[in-house]
Amino acid sequence: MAFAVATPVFEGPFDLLLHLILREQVDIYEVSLTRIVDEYLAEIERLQVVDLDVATEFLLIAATLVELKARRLLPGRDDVDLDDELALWEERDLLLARLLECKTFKDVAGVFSRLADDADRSFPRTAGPDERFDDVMPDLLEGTTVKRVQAAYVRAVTPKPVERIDLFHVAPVRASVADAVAELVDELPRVGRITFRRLTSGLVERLEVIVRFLALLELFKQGVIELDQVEQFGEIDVLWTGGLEPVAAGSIAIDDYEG
Amino acid sequence: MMELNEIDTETVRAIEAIVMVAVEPVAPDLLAQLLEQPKAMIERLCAELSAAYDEAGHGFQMVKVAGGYRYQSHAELAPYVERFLLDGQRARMSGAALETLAIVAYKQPLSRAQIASIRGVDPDGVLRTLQARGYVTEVARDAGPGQAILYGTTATFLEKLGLNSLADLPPIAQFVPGADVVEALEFGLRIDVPAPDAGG
Amino acid sequence: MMELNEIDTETVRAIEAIVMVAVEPVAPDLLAQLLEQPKAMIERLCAELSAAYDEAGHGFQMVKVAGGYRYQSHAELAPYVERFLLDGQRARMSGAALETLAIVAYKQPLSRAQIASIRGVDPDGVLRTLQARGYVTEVARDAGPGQAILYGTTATFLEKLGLNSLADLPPIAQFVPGADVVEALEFGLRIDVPAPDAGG
Repeated sequence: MAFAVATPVFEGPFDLLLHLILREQVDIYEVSLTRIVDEYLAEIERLQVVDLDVATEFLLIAATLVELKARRLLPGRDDVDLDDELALWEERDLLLARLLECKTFKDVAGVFSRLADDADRSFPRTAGPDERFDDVMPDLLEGTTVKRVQAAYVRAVTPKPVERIDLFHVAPVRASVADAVAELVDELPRVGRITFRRLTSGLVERLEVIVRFLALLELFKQGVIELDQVEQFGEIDVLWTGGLEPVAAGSIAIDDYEG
Repeated sequence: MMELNEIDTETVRAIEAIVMVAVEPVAPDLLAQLLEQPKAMIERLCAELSAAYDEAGHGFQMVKVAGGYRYQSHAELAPYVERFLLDGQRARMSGAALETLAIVAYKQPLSRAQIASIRGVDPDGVLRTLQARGYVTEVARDAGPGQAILYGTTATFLEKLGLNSLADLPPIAQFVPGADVVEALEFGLRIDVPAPDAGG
Repeated sequence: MMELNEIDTETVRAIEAIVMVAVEPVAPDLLAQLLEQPKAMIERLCAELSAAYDEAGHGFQMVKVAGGYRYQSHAELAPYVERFLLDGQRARMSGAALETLAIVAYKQPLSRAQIASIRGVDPDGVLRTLQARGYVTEVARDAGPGQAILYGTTATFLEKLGLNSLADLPPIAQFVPGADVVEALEFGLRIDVPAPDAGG
């Protein structure tokens, strides 16, 4: 059964992002998008031991963040398409609106929690009528068929699915971004240009695909590859720009993900 | 309310709260233990409380029944209560009650604890309703230590369902999931092909 | 009890008797019908009765929850009642459950996909838990192509929060983040004009 998995701390991508941004609220001008994005990605990496669907949802937001960050790193580029520029702003505004909505309901949830706590301190009377009224009560079995009794029995003895962390679909793959980076800096200089689809065609687990994608983002950040996607949801082209000299994986500085 | 000192006031309020949520009459012994007051004092306060309700002319009473105290509607208001029970309550049996009745029907004789272990909840209130309606009754005592009361269905139950005997209840074995399925559910594992004849 | 004329006294006593035997909140409409009195009068008497209990300092209350009146123990006596019920500690809801409930409460009826887009995560498991506990239910089908199931809150939800109706929910406007939060978020996600020392 699909299972709502929260990371040890965060329920979802908005939850995490809100936390990363708002914890600095004392002095918002200390907030650094770069740090937020890095920490966000670090959190996704931790997610690989949890639930794939959730990791995917985190990743969707990560893509927007990385785009925002990339744009900020290249403020003076003249070749920026105006449409792209507008699309990015739109995307940012959308993300902002969703964060605000999410924050709104998080605050409501806090109020609900207090209401429920208060209500839980009072216990309703459920005793019902006493035996003096036994004869007044209508026959409760009126219209009940044997089949209903049989069905009720089956329902009663069928074990209820116990809600617990379903580890079945969590792959025992412990691929880390660092490992994937090491593989890529070995492979990419030899092939030069490759599509993301081909790069991941041999991978079975979606998790491994996601980790590879994160590793590519890391290499992009380090400036040794270029990424190009001609159309939305289209093929992603990966171009190695790090030169022909073999690069030691260790020389690619992976950000300190401890945040 | 009544004229009381501080400790008594708190104790009386606690008695009211506990008896109000109780499904069965609450014994003064239990109240004394929960409220950490002498039993004699609890008895005195309950008696005073009961008298105070009567004097104030409430539509309910606190009475001592079967060795314990409980709230009940005042006898004078019985016509209204009866009208409510006839018109106001849904006559249909609740899902919980029907499940409990079904368990008793198929597994009798069995104890309250055995019912609880199957349903996962204490069947106390539900059993009382089923007994009050005459569908279920105490049929024996467990031979083991504790001598738990064992329950079974009544002739009324068979009559209402139009059955001659319990042997006429439709068999259930083929519908009950087998041990492998149960285990799979419990441990969140997947089973590839459920055996078609996974009888219990 | 309260100062009342004769008809009112009889009506109040009948209300007390009926609510005492009820197992779920009793709607004023039903009381009005059973007691053959105008609903407005029933509402007034119930409110007065409820206030009179509080004023007298009883250990129980009569409150309006989920559209009807019920007796319950007073919150101040919770420690004693919990001791009595043993399992009186009720399950607390998780943050995810509360957030999902908040969204459903204010935006109902709405689909799973709409919940997902607000929370940023698939609400499947949480929704199932909320449905199992009876706080949320399927209320309709979307008229559009996929005919998505639309969810809404239940009377049990109102009881869980101790609310009489959805109208008692605090207005959503008061939860919209303030200017400081908006500013912080905008700054955190700003695109242009990187500060020279912004790093990265």
